[in-house]
Parts: sequence; C-alpha cells; structure tokens
Amino acid sequence: MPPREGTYGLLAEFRTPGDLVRAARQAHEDGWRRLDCYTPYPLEEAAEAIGFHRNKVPLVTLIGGLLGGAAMFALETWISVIAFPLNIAGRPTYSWPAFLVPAYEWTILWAGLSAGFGMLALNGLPSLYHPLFNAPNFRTGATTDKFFLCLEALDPKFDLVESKAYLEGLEPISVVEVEY
Amino acid sequence: MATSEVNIHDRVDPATGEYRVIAPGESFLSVTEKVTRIVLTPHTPLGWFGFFAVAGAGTTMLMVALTWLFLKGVGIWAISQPVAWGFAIINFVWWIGIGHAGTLISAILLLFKQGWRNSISRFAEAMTIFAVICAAMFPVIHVGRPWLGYWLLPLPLTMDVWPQFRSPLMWDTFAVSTYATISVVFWYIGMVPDLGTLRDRAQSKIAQYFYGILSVGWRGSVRHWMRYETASLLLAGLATPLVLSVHTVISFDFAVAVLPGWHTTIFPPYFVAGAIYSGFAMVLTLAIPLRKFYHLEALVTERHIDNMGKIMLVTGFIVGYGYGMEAFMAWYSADHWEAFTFWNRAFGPMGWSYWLLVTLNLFIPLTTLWVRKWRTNMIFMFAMSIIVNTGMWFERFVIIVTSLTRDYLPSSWGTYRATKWDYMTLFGSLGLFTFLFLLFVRFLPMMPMNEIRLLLPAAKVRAKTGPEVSK
Amino acid sequence: MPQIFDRSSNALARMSLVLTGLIVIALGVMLDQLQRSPWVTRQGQRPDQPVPFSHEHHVQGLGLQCQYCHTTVEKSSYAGIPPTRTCMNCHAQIWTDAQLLEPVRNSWYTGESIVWTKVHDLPDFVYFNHSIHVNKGIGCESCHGRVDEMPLMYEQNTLQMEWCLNCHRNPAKNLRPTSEIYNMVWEEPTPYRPVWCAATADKTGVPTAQDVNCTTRDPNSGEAGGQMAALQSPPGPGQGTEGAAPPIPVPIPSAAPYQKFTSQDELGHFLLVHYKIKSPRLITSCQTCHR
Amino acid sequence: MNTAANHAEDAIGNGVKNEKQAAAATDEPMSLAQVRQKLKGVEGKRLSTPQTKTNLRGPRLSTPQTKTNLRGPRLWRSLDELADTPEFRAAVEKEFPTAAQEWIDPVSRRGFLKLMGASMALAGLAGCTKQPEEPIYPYVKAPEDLVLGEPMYFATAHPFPTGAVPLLVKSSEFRPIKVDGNPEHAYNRGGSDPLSQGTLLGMYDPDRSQHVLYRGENRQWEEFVEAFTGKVASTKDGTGIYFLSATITSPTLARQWKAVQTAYPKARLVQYDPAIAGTWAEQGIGFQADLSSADVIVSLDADFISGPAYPGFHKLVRDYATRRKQPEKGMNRLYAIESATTTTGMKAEHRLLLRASEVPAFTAELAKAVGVGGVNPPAWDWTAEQKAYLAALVKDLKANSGKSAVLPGLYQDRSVYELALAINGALGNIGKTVFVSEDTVNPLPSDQLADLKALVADLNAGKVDWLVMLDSNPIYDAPADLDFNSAFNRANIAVHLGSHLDETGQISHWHVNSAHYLESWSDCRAYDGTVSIVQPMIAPLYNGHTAHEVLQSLLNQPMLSPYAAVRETWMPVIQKNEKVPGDQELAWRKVLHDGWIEGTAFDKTAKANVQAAYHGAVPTPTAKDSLEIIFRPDPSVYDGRFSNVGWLQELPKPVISLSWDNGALMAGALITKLGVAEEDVVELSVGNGKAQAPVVAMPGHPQNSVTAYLGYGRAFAGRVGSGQGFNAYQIRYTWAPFYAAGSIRHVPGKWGVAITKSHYQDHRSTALLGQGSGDNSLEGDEALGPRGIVRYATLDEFKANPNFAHEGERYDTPSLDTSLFPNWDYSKASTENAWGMSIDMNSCVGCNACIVSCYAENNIAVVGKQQARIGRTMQWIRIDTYFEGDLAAPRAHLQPMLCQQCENAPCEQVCPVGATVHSPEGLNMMVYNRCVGTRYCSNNCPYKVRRFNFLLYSDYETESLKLMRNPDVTVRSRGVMEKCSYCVQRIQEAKITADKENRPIRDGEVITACQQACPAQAITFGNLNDQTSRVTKLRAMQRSYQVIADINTRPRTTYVAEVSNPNPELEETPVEHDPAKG
Repeated sequence: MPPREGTYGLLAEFRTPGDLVRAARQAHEDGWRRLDCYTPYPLEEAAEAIGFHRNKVPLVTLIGGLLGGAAMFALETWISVIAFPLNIAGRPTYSWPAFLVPAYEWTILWAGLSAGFGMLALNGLPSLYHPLFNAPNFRTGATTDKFFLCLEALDPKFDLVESKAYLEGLEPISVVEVEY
Repeated sequence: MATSEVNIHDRVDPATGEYRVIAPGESFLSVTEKVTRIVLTPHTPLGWFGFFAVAGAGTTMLMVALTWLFLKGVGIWAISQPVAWGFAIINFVWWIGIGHAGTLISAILLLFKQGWRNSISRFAEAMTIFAVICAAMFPVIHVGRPWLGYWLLPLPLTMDVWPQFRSPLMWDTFAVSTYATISVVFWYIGMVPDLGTLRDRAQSKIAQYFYGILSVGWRGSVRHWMRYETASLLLAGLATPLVLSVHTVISFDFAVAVLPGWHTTIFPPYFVAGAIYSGFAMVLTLAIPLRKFYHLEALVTERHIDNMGKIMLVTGFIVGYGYGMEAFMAWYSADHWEAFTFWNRAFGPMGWSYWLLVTLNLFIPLTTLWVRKWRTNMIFMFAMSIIVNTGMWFERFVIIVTSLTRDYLPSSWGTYRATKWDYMTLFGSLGLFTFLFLLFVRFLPMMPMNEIRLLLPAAKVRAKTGPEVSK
Repeated sequence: MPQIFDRSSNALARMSLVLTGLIVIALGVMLDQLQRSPWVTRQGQRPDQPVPFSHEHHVQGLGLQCQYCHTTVEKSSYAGIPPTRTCMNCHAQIWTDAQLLEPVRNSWYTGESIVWTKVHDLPDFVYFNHSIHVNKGIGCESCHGRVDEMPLMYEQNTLQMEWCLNCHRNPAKNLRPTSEIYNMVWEEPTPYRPVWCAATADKTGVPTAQDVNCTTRDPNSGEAGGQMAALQSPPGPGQGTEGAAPPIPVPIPSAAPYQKFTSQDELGHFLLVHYKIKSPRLITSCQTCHR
Repeated sequence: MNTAANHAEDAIGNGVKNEKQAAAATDEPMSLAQVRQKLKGVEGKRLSTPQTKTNLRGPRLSTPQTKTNLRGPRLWRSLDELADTPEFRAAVEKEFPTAAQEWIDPVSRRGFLKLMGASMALAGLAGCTKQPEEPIYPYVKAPEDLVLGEPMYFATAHPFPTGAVPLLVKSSEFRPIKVDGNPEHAYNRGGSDPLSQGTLLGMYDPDRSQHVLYRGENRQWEEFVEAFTGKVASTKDGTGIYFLSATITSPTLARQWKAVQTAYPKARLVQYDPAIAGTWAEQGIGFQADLSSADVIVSLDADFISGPAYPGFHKLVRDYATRRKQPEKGMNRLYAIESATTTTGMKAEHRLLLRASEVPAFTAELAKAVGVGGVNPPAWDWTAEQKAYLAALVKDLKANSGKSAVLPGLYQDRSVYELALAINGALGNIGKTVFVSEDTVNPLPSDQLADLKALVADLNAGKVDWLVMLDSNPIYDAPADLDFNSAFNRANIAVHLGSHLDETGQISHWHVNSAHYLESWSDCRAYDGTVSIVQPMIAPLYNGHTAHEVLQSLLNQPMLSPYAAVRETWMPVIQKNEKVPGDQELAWRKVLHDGWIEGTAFDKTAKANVQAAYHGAVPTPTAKDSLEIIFRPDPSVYDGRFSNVGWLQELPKPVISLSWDNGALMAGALITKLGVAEEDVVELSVGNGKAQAPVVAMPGHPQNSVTAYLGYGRAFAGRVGSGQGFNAYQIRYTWAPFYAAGSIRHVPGKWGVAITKSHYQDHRSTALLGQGSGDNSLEGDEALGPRGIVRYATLDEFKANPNFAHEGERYDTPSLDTSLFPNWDYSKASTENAWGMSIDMNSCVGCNACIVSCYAENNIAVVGKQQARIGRTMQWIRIDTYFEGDLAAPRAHLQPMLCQQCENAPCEQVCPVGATVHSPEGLNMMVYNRCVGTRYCSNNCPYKVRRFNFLLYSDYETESLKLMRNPDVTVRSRGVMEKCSYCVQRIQEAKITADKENRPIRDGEVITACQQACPAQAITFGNLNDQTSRVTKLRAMQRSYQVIADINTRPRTTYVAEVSNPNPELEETPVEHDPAKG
C-alpha cells in the first residue's frame, strides 16, 4: 500500500505521570478512542485511563504450552512404543513416568516462547519506523523521563485545530503535530 | 560518590530501619544516566581491558584444552574405571547450579514483588545465560565421540533409531536447552525497553542502528507496556517451576542411578537449594566489584548485598540439612551400601574433600552470615561468595568422584587424580564466562532502567490528580 | 531528532523474520534429503570397473545361474566374487582376443587379482549373512534389483539401516518360494497369476526350504514349474552347513495338497510360517547385525 | 599411587616422567610417514577420526631405550614397509596363492575381512557421510576347500618344555585366529592355558625378526646353510661345533640330533632352559599323578594349578576341579606346603607357610612319619603350628593311603622329589594315583646346568669354534656366575636361531629368524607322552626356519623338509597302530586331523615298585632370620620367551594382580621391617650380583624371603616387552637356581607398578565402623561379609545346611514380583533361547586362561602400563581376588567377573541413545556403532565390567595384527564403550546354522571363549529355556547364587558357592602372625 501522508496525530507532553494520567482519563471520558500514552516505564493508571484493561497474551501462552507438552509426550510415546519398541532394562515400552519429564520441559519451553514473541507480535513489533519518532521532542525523552499523550488523526473526533486546542486545555508542557 | 561519603541516613531508611533499595536523590534522568553512560561512553575504561585480557587468556587456554581433547580423546582426563565421570560433569553441575540465581531473582522475586531485585536482575540474568553456556559445553565435550552428539535429538535419521527417553541424560538435554532458551527470551524481552532508551540516547549512527534494531522499535506505548507486563509475569510464572525443575532433573542424573551415594531421594531439593546458594554467591562475586568499578553504589546498595546474604544463609541451611539427612539415612536405613558409602565419603581415602566442603559450605558461612554488619561488609561478602562457590564445587566432587571410587564391587575400587587438562578445562571455562560477561557489561544495559524508575518516588502517581481519581 | 530507519524498514524487518524461519526449515529438509541421496548411498551409480562386465548379457543373454559365479551364496555369509578361473572357463575359448577382456587374461597369466570396485558395500560394523536370507526365501532380486537388466552393475537400494529394518519388521512382503530366489522375473501372485504351494510335514533337521513346494503353473495340470535351487534338493556333499541332515528325497509335488495364493500377503504369511521366519522382535534386535 | 597424576599425564602421551616407559609412543616419524602414505586410499575413512592420525601407534608400547638400542630401522619398520619387500610377497603368496595384494594394499585389506573398527567412528555419520569406495580382490584360482566367511579348524600342538599342549586352531581364510585346547585329546580335553593362548599373538608379533643376518646385514638362508655346513664338514668329526638349544621336546629333532652326533661324534649339544634346568623335569623321569582318584592331595611347594610351568598342569587341574564340583558326592582335600604365595596355596584347605629351604627338611619329617625308611631329617626346631600341621597331615595321609597323592615341587631340592616318590610309595599310591614313567617329554634328558658350565668352560678354553644357539637366549638368561657374556665372545662364530633379534641375536655373528610353531612342521609329546604332530597353520610370515632344518642341513639329505622328517619319524608307528594295514596317506591324514597318534602315551608302570627308602642327604634349612630370595618363572611371560606378547604382559598375575612388571614380592611384615612402602625400590643381592626391583606386597608370603619372577628386564624383547620389570637372572646362580640366601636394602627412587584391580594395600583402614583391621583386606572383609559377593561353607556346614548360600543378610534373591513394572517375558513361549552362564567358584583356579582367550576371540586391545596403572585395562573378564582373614596368612577367593547380563540392566536404562539394550533372548547388547560414549552405563554398572576406549587403543595400522583379528567381531574405536557379550558372534553363528538346518541349538553347541579355554571347566554356558541343559541344572543347584542380587538386577550369570573340605583337626588353630601392615 502507498505510504500514508499527512498528520498522524497530536502529541502532548506532560511533566509528571500524574498529569499524564489525569489528561488521558479526561480525554477518554470526552469520548476519544484513538489515543495512546507513552511512558518510560509501565504506568498502569495510564492504561486504565485510556480504557485498556485486558490483553490476549495469556491465551497465546496457554495454547503454546499445551501444544508443546502434548507434542513431546506424543513423540516419546510413538518412538518407544511404535517406531522401534525395545526392551530397555526390562522396563515397559510405555514408560510414561519417564516421558513426563521432557514433556514438562517442552510445555514450559513453548509457553515461554509464545509469551515472549506473542507479546511482541501483539504489540505490532518490530516496527523500526514509526511516525512518532518524527516528533521533535519524542525520542529525546519518551524512553527516559517524559510522558506523552497522543490523539490520533484516525479518531473521528479528530480535527487538527480543535483537537490541538482541546489538548492545550489539558495543561501539557507542549503540543506538537506528528506527520506520517 | 563512593558509599563511604554518603551519610548513614541516606543508606538506611529512618522509617523502616532497613537499608534503602535506592539511595535518595535519584531521578529518572540520573538513573538513566548512570546506566547508559557505561554503554554509550566512547571511552572504554582501561580496567575493562585489563580484565578482558585475562579472560581472553582463559578462553584461549580452554580452546587449547578442547583441541587436544578432540585430537586425543577423553583419555587425556583422569577419568578411568571405575571413575568414569570426572571434572567435566562436576563443572557441568556446578555451572548449571550457578546459572540458577539469575532466573530465580528475575522470576521468583518478581512474583514475590521484591522491589529490590530490580536493579540486580538484569546482570543476574546475563550471568545465568553465560553460566548455562559454560555448563552446556561440558556434556557435549565429555562424551567419547562428540561429533555424534546430535544423536541425542529425536531426528529422522536413516538408522531409524531414536533417543532413549528413560535416560536422565535425555531429560538433561531437554531441561538444559529449555532453560537456556527461556532464560535468553526472558533476558531479551526484559531488555527491549532499555534498548529503546539506548537507541534514543545513542549519539553515533552505528549505536543508533544497533540498538534501534535490537529494540525492535519500542516506543513505550502503555498498551505495549501492559502486554509487556503480562508477558513478563507469565514468563516469571513459567520460569519459576522451570528453575526448580532444571536442577531437579540434573539431580536425577545421580538419583536415578543405582550407585550408592547417588541413589538418594533427598537430591532434588538439596541440589536446587545448593544451586541457589552458589548462584547468589556468584551474583555477589560479580555485583560487588561492578558497583565499585562503575560507581553504582546508589543503585546496588547495602540492601541488596544484605538480602542476598540472608538468602545464602537460608539456602545454606537447607544444603546443610541435606548433608545431615544423608548422614542420618546412612545410619537409619541400616542399609550397608549407604552406610559404607557415607563412611567412605567422610573417612575413606578421599575424606579430605568431604571435610573441605563441609567447612567451606557450612562451618564458615553459616556461622558468620548471621552478623548484619558483616553481611554489609563488601570485602567479607566477596570473600564469602568465593568460599561458598569453591565449597559447592567440592560438593559435586564428593558426590560424583568419591561415590564412584568405591561402589558395590570391592575388587573394582579405584582412585582419581586430575590431570593438567582437567584443570585447564575448569579454569578455561571460568575464563570464557568472564569473557562473555565483560562483553555484556560493555555493550548492553547492565540494569533494567525501566524497572528501577518504578522504584523512584517520582514514579508514584500522586493522589492529587484531580477529583476523579478518588472514585 | 530524526528517524533512524526509513519507512521501508518495517516491511524489511518482518520479511527478514519470515525468511529466517523459511531458511531454517529449508536447511533441515535439505539435510534430510541429502542423507538419503544417491550422492551418499551410491544408489544407482555405476563405478568404473576394470572389465565392463554385463550381468545383463551373462544372466539374461546367456542364462547363467547366479550361483555359477557367486558360489557360496547358499553356504556362507559371503556370496563370493568369482575367481579369474571362472571367467577363463569360457573365455579361454571365446572372445579370446577381445580387448575388453585383457585385464582378465592378464590376471590369469600374472596371477594378479582383477581389482573390482565394490558396488554393494555395507558399513564395516554390519554383519550380513547371505546364506540365511537365501535359505529363508529372500530372492536376489529383492535386494539387488533386476540384475539381469543391468549392463553395468549398480546398487538398486540404499542399503541403509532403515531399508533393512523395513523388511525385517515385515518379512512377509518380500518372501518368495526358495525355488524362486534366483528368478529375476518373479512377480508376486495376483488373481491372474496365482501361485500354488504345498507344505510337507516339518521334520526337524530337514531344511525348511524343502518343506515347501511352489509352482506358478496349476499343479493339477501336471508338470511343476520353476527352476530348482540347489538348496531345494537334498543336501549333497557340497553343502557343509546341512551336513547334519540326512538326505531325503524331494517330495513329489503332485502328492502334496496344493494351496492357491492370489496375493503376496497370503503367500508371505504362508511362507512365514513354513520357513519358520523368526519374529520381527527377534530379527530387529540389534545384535542380529551388529557385534 | 602418589605419582598417579604424572602417570595420567604420561598416559596421554605427554612426556615421559620418572617411568621407564611411556604409553602409546605417538612419535615414530618414519612409520608415521609410511602409514600416512599407505593410508592415502582410506583418507575418507579417517576424516571423522583425526585421532587415528595423531595416535597411529595406538596402544603399542615402545620404550625409549628400545628405540635407541634396537639396531637401526630394521627392527623398527612397521609391517607396512615390510609389505613391500619381496620376502613378504613371497611369504604371503605361498599362503594366499596369487592374492598377495589382498594383504598388502591397505584399502583392500578392509575389503573382505571385517577389520573395520576404524570406520566405527563414522558409524553415526553414515547418514551424512559417504563411505569411501572399497575394492575387491578376488582369487585368481580359489583353493578347493575354502568357503570364504566360514572358519576352518586344524589340530596341532604347542611345544612346551613341561609337555606340549594339544591344540585345535581356528583358521579364517587360512589365517589362524584362535588357539584352543583340543577337546578330543585325552590329555587336556580342550583345556588350555594363558601361555598357549598367547602364542597366537606371539606368531603375529610385528617385532619378530624377519631376516637372516650376518653381522647385521641381510643374508639369504641358503648363504647361512652354505657357510654352516661348509664349516662343519671341514671339521670332519665336528670338533669345536657346539649346539646350545632350548630343551628339546621334539622326538624328530632328537632323532636328527642323534644322526648328527653319529656323523660328527665330537659335536656337542647343550640344552638349557632357565625354568627347567636343575629341576627333576630335565631328568629322565616322568612323574604323573591322577588326581581324579585322590582324596588327599599334598603339594610340597608344587604350584600345580597356577600354570603350565608345572608338568601336567592341564590334567592335574582338570582332575582336581572335577573332584570339587559335587561336594555332596565327596570332594578332595588339598594340603599346600609352600614357600611363596600361589593359587595352589590359596585354593588349599590347609596351607603351611615355609621358607623355601625348610621344605626339604619338612618333607623329610613327613617321609619319616609316614614310614619311609632310611630318611634322617636334619635337626630343626619346628614351630607348634608346623608340628600340629605335620601330625594332622600324616594322620590324614595314612587314613587315605592309596587314595592320596603327594606332589613334589618343581623348583625344590632334588631330595624333595625323591622323598615325595618314596612317600607315595610308602602310602601305596604308586600305580593308583601316582605313576612314574621312564621316558619324559624331553627325549634327550641331561643335566642342563652341568652341561652349560662345561660349555662355558670350553668357551673360555677357546675350544668352541662355532656356537649354534637354537631358540635359546643365554646372554639374557644364563646364570650370573657363568659370566656367559664374556665367555660368549670367545667363540669364533656365534649363530643364533631365534624368533626375535634378542639379547643374544644382537651380538651373534649369524642370526637366523626362526619360524613359529604355528608356521612350521614338528612334533612333540603331551605330558602323558601322547605324540602330537605340529602342523603349520600358515606359511612362515618371514620365511623363518626351524632347528629341524639347521640340523638336517648337516645330514646326508640336507634338503629334507621338516615335514618329511616328522613323517619319517612317525610313519612306522602309525602303520603299526593300524589294525588292518591300510592306506598310509589315510592313516597319516587321520593323525593330522585328530591331532595325536594313538598309543604313544608313556608306559606308566615302569617303576611301579619304587623302593620306599631314601638314603640321600637332606639339606639343612638356612638360619630363620637370614633372607631367602626365591626364583620362579613368571606366571605370564614364563622364562621371558613371551615377553613381547602384549596380552600376557597386561595379564594380572594370579593373587597379586600385578601386570607389566615383576618385582620384589614380599610379605607385609618384611615391608614393615624394611620401613619401605610399595613402589619403593629395593636392591636384592645374592653373592656379588645385584638387582633393583620395586617392592610389591604379596599377602601370605613367608617372612624373610622375597620372590622374584624370572622373565623380565628384557633389553631386546621388542616394543612391548623391552624394559619391563627387572632381570632376576642377574642374581641367579648355578649353585642356587631356585632359592638363594641373599640380602635386601632400600635404595632411593620410586618404581610405579600397575596393579590392575583395587589393591588391598591402598584400602586398609582401622577407622570407624571397624572397616578392616590393619592386617585385613578391607575389600576381602566387605566382599565376604556384608556384601555377600563371595559365599562359601565347609563341607560339614554344607551338609548341615545345603542352602547356606541364600541365608543371611542380603544373601537372599528378590522374588520376581519385587518390581513395580510387569516382568519382561523370557519364557520358552516367548523366546526359544534364554542364554545364561554359571561359574563354579570351587573349580576356578585363577589361571587366567579365560582372559587371554577373551583377548583373542573379541579383538580386545592392549592398553599399556601407564593406562593399566590408572585402571583402564580392557579385559572383558577378570579374576577378582578377595583375601580372607589375616593378610599374613590369608585365604584367597577367586571370582571370575564378567558382564552379568542382568535382565534389569542398570546400564541400559541410563543410555541416552539406546546403544545398550536388551535382546529378546536376554542378552545385554552393546551396540558399538551407536555408542556416543557418555560412560553413564559404566557408572551405573554395579559390577564395573564395562570397558571404555578412553583413547584409541585398537591398533589399526600394524599389518600382522590385522591378520590376527577375529573377523566376526568389530574392532572398537576411540570413545566407545565395550563389554563382554557372551561371545554373541558365536551365538549368532550357531543360530544361523541351526536355523538353516531347521533344528534347535544343541546344548553345548555355543561355547564362550572363556569357557572353551578353562582347564578346570569352571564356566558353563547355555540355554536357560532348555530344561535339560547343563547350565539350567547348575542354576537349579542350591549353591547357585547371584552377586549383588539384592538390588534386583537379575543377573543371567550365576555363581556356584564354594565348599571347602578342611581337616577338622586343623580347623581351629589360632596362630599369631606378625602384623602385616605395609
């Protein structure tokens, strides 16, 4: 698809997490839905403020774990019972207690991988390029000590001038327009 | 800003009387500064090069030893009949044990919401990974025909023969590989936001690209943060049973065997405890010089050292209980094999190693670590960490070698004398470990800045954020 | 502060992730194929031989029996490569000046061996025994392929362990009457080409090969078919291995009750019983081949 | 063991420390180069085993001094190089008509024969590596009777000074690959001994001399014959022609000598065998005993069960053991009066320790007591113990007159022999249990020492013109007082016929390389006199020649071949045998086929009425506090003739488990007295001769005496034997060949010795739990006590409680339902064969024959002294020795230990790749090519019977050794675990044969190598699902027990518990010995 042009959104910077949270909650209550906060550390209040409560990571993890475990146990059983049944130390071919250990390890392995990479995927990462990085003040502190609120242009209520005024009303340090 | 200059009230929180987790007066920026400068500075400190040279020499020694090993065969080591396992397996178990602290700190302490673990978790994890690398090396090189190692994986080869899943060594294969993978994932995921910070603070283009790619474009959206938090919690939840299982599985290598002295049900718990014991010791061995060298006393405070000292005290006692239980069972089971093996450990030809380990692992630490003053004495704790890890190495020596020298059939009793190749491999692996760790310190954020920020007072979302909050 | 990466980088990043995955998979598949490939197994390759000996010509063309050259195939683990003398039996008279046969004559006069290149070369830790396979109704063709159609000898099968196991796990599908082991054109029975077999009582000490008589012609029509393999006939002085067994006459075909088989499966299981083929459990045990 | 670290380093080929020899010499530049170049063809095979390049010399030993001393490259070149010499081609072509290349080209060698351990390393990679192309070398004219891949068996015999050992040799493609006793021969009935077994490697020994040499230069045999015969002829009557030969045992050779003597009356023949000279065996008397009917056996320093050094060993042991197999049917009782610890003493019910010089006096006392007339024992104050012993012994003997046998020691004063004869006479044993024959196995009896002295005198007098030495090595083994070395130089020309360029060959003018008995025609007599024809199994590898040819060359048919000569000797007899004079050829062939000539046994009734009176003098014992040094031929290398046989060098000597060395063997008490420790060096001196030796403790050795085994300290034995141990001949004199008064002193230095199993010396402890007193062996106490590894009872106890082997702590065998898992089904219904083995500990005499037999059958590698020192010997079967009671006078229990083939094998469960699994027939299979070498199985083996190739031990380079290997057994490469397989290759062979013949495998059809070699028939192998098989019956016996069965391993190998038959009168005689602390 052709690269988008025009405005991505309006980025307001706040001094403290508190200010950000207040502003974000305000915006959310005023009906803004396409908005996001950017903080240098996990700030749960902000997430709740913009109405983001649950996510799918646990589900992905669960599925990954179950598949991993089942796969390994099935493999072991197939190998020892069907593929090449051998008399090992007089033990039965289907020695399930022994098979549990690797199966258990694989459960964790695949759950863990799904959790980690599932999270990245759900977050739409990697995205090395992002419009926000165009904002002059974003990369100078978003990952260090600054707190941002971004109203995105895709929001139906979005109007460059009004939205800007609206943001100004939330007592930010500054508001800048972010181009694609 | 060495600790000595800071007055007592900065170190101890008057309210709780506890040591502070973070020295006062730190801000988001200052914390970030402290951590990022180590990586982003264009001027690598000379000391670093000094250590690096030593570590490099160690690694070279290891390579020499391994080359000779592959040319000649495992016969260059002291292993023989009946002692068919020697240094290689001892080192393996020892390193794996050390590798437990990292995951433990980042996972279990996270679940227990132990805020103080934040500033040490990152390099503890790194330590874990490098320890696991060193450990994983040994099972591969110790086999007679290493080039056939891939037979331990269930691959569709033309032989139509498969691995044998009743063998603890197969369990090892999966336990260790899983542990390594999960640790790396955990470590990397945890590092992504900090890599973002580095990206944003890096001056040189190369650094920006390097960290830019590694940080996969992290931008700190709270939505991301929330998924990130969930993932971390889940990983922690998974890593906890994993970390416990890994050394349990390792202990199966021995517990599942019929050999007196190996065939013991106490092994899993006391191997795990021992692992944590030695793991924390290793964290101390690294943390104490690091904080001094990079002036991180404000972030790694006496509180950390103190707490780790406490944990070592506890695990030390569990280990002690393990030893005691072995002795007790030797008597109580009235089983001649057990009784003889224990007697032989303590008073046989290799008794010296048993008493050495008891001294290093129990007598010295468990008598001194009670004292809070000593627990916060850097020199003392550093020495202690070395002592404990030496002791833990000898624990494995006693379990593996001494048990093997005299087992069921008296005619086959033997003895064991390590060759210089054994020692070269052991110390070489230490070199490799340091080598990797130094690289990590130089090029990656050694502390999780985002997590440390959480600990700062500024991070608290104050109540006066408007009337809405109250509802 | 400007962007570090340009717009395309996102697509690139994702693509490279996918690619990495694909490459790993591809590599695995390739290795898996490689280990079974003729490059490794020499399957189907015709190595240069000092004399371009044509099995096609000698077997199909002249109708030589396999045993004429591979004399010990029924008695020994080793089938036997014919000594130069065997060649000279005929080539002393015919083709005496053929350039192709120079190495043979040379060997005959100098006493130096003809240096052939091994075509069927098992790994050295594998102990394969021809005689027992032949005695139990595995035809030459089952492993060596249509030798009678090979102008130059080549390896029909991989001779890899999985290939061996494939049969040891289910011998029935390759069994044929011992009378047919040297038969290159033997085909498994079908409703259109049935096989009739008769089993005589199993006598201890009498090779199982002699317990079964099979024919591809309807026995009721009279004459029996199929060439007679040496081990079908009662043990002669030549067969040391069966020296213990007392010589007994070959049962007259028509006397025995013939059974009709229209599928390899039926025939295989019939022979499995009467040739007393050991159970897969026994013949897949490691030391059957490795010592 | 304090130098173990160093040795470990030596072991890895990393510099030679204080030791005399380094293991695996990896640096032999020229042969390395050669082999490289030889290997071009097989480069591919090597790729994945780089170690084969660096470790070409693998397990072979070489001593620095050999390297320097051995003259030039000749001795040193490997057969690879030799392979290109015309001689070798010639030799080979004789044997393998026109297929010579097959044995010379390194690649093709791998063509047919399964000698391909090298590619083992590739095993797993087979999937992803190409095999190299392998050529085929067919015959040009195939031999008639050859079926490639099917072994053939030929009868022959191993000539030995104390009587030949009739053999049946297994030959594959006309190469002898296994030597065993001839099961149909009346004398040894299939039993053999370590030495005979070892001769196989002796023949393929790459260090054998390969040329006729004159002053170090290659010559042809014909040139020698020309010079020799020319010279002798010129003397007319043979003046100045002296022959010095090893004891002649070949009647044909004797006949040839007599012919020479008549032709050249002045020529002299001197026989000298260091282990025979001065004994009664050299004299013209044959002493034979039939122990099958003897209830009481008395050994007067007669070590008749530890090896063939004692005349009649095979039959004596067989009969002795037979009488112990079923105690309920009565068993014999053995009294051993001995001066050095031997298995005879260890097996004896009652053992009396005497210093060697006391034995004659004691014998005299005994003789007097049993009523031999005219004997007057020297006055001697016997201890209470000795008196009591004598009294009881006499009583027992008298009670069993006619049913007893008194055996005289071979290495004792002549009076002992005569008295023993008289005693037997007085007891009326002659003709019943003891027989005397006029002739002996050496047809030319002589007083060897006297002759040798005379020879030296003549040498010094310059009378000796040509000295022709036939298979003897006087420079090395002549008594010290003769100073043979200097006398030797007085001879104008010295000719040496020998298998090696040994000490004598080095300095002789002529050296003629002799042919091995497996390469040549000859004849000899088993100890009972039965004649065996020695027929060649293979053409002489190096064109060797024999004494027959040397002597024949002087006669009027100089070219008459040994074959013809032998035939000439025996054809008359053979014809006489034939009831109906039939076809000579047929009769001759029958003899060759059977391996012996009917009716040639000695007439044993000759001196049936030995007069029961003795008038000779009996020597007075030396003072009790003076030190005696005892000389005995070595149990493994005998008088030194087997020094270069790796199998025998690595063999742990009976009782002390010492390998690769002899040593000053002494009692712990003496060690304490000298204030030394094991591995310290002492100097033994007799007269003015001195020899330095390592201290090795020998439990139960008399105090104030030291035993020194002969046959070590060779300078030119070859890469294996040179420089091992010390040379005891340096202190051996003609006036005291068996024991001499001497002195001992501690000298500085350490001398590491390889003791192959845990040595009680290292493991004593007076510490907690009362584990072992200072005087006891901790191992012994453990094994006999709480561990129940060795179980035994006296005859009375056994009768009172036949179930003794299963009562007491951990003596019980767990029932089949002790396992959580369902039992695997080994019933008849499930598998036709379920293999099992039973070992009778009452019969085992610890002679080690089984070990050597196993070496040969299973291509086991020799690892060398350094590796042996750190416990890496590869023997699949070993004889565990446990000492019971006070180490000053212990009783040893011998237990052959090999893979127990557990049904619940601990080793299998822990192997990650399934390289060791169980066969449906209950065998614990070890699949070498699947093994990755984790060694976990070895750790988990309670019996520690698994052996690991820590380095590349197998020799892939030496041509001759390749010819020797058993083609049915894979040669194991580096990094692979191996172990006893119950000789699975034999099982498989039997299965295929039986299957082709459509019949079950017969009982006794499968015989394991150890079982085959055992002269005492202690080992029985068979099918447990066959209710009639011998092994099933033995297993059913109440005395049968499994070792360490309480951990539920369910071994397939069971042991039959010992029963001893002590004399009640001697049972409790508590004697105080000096503490044996070392």
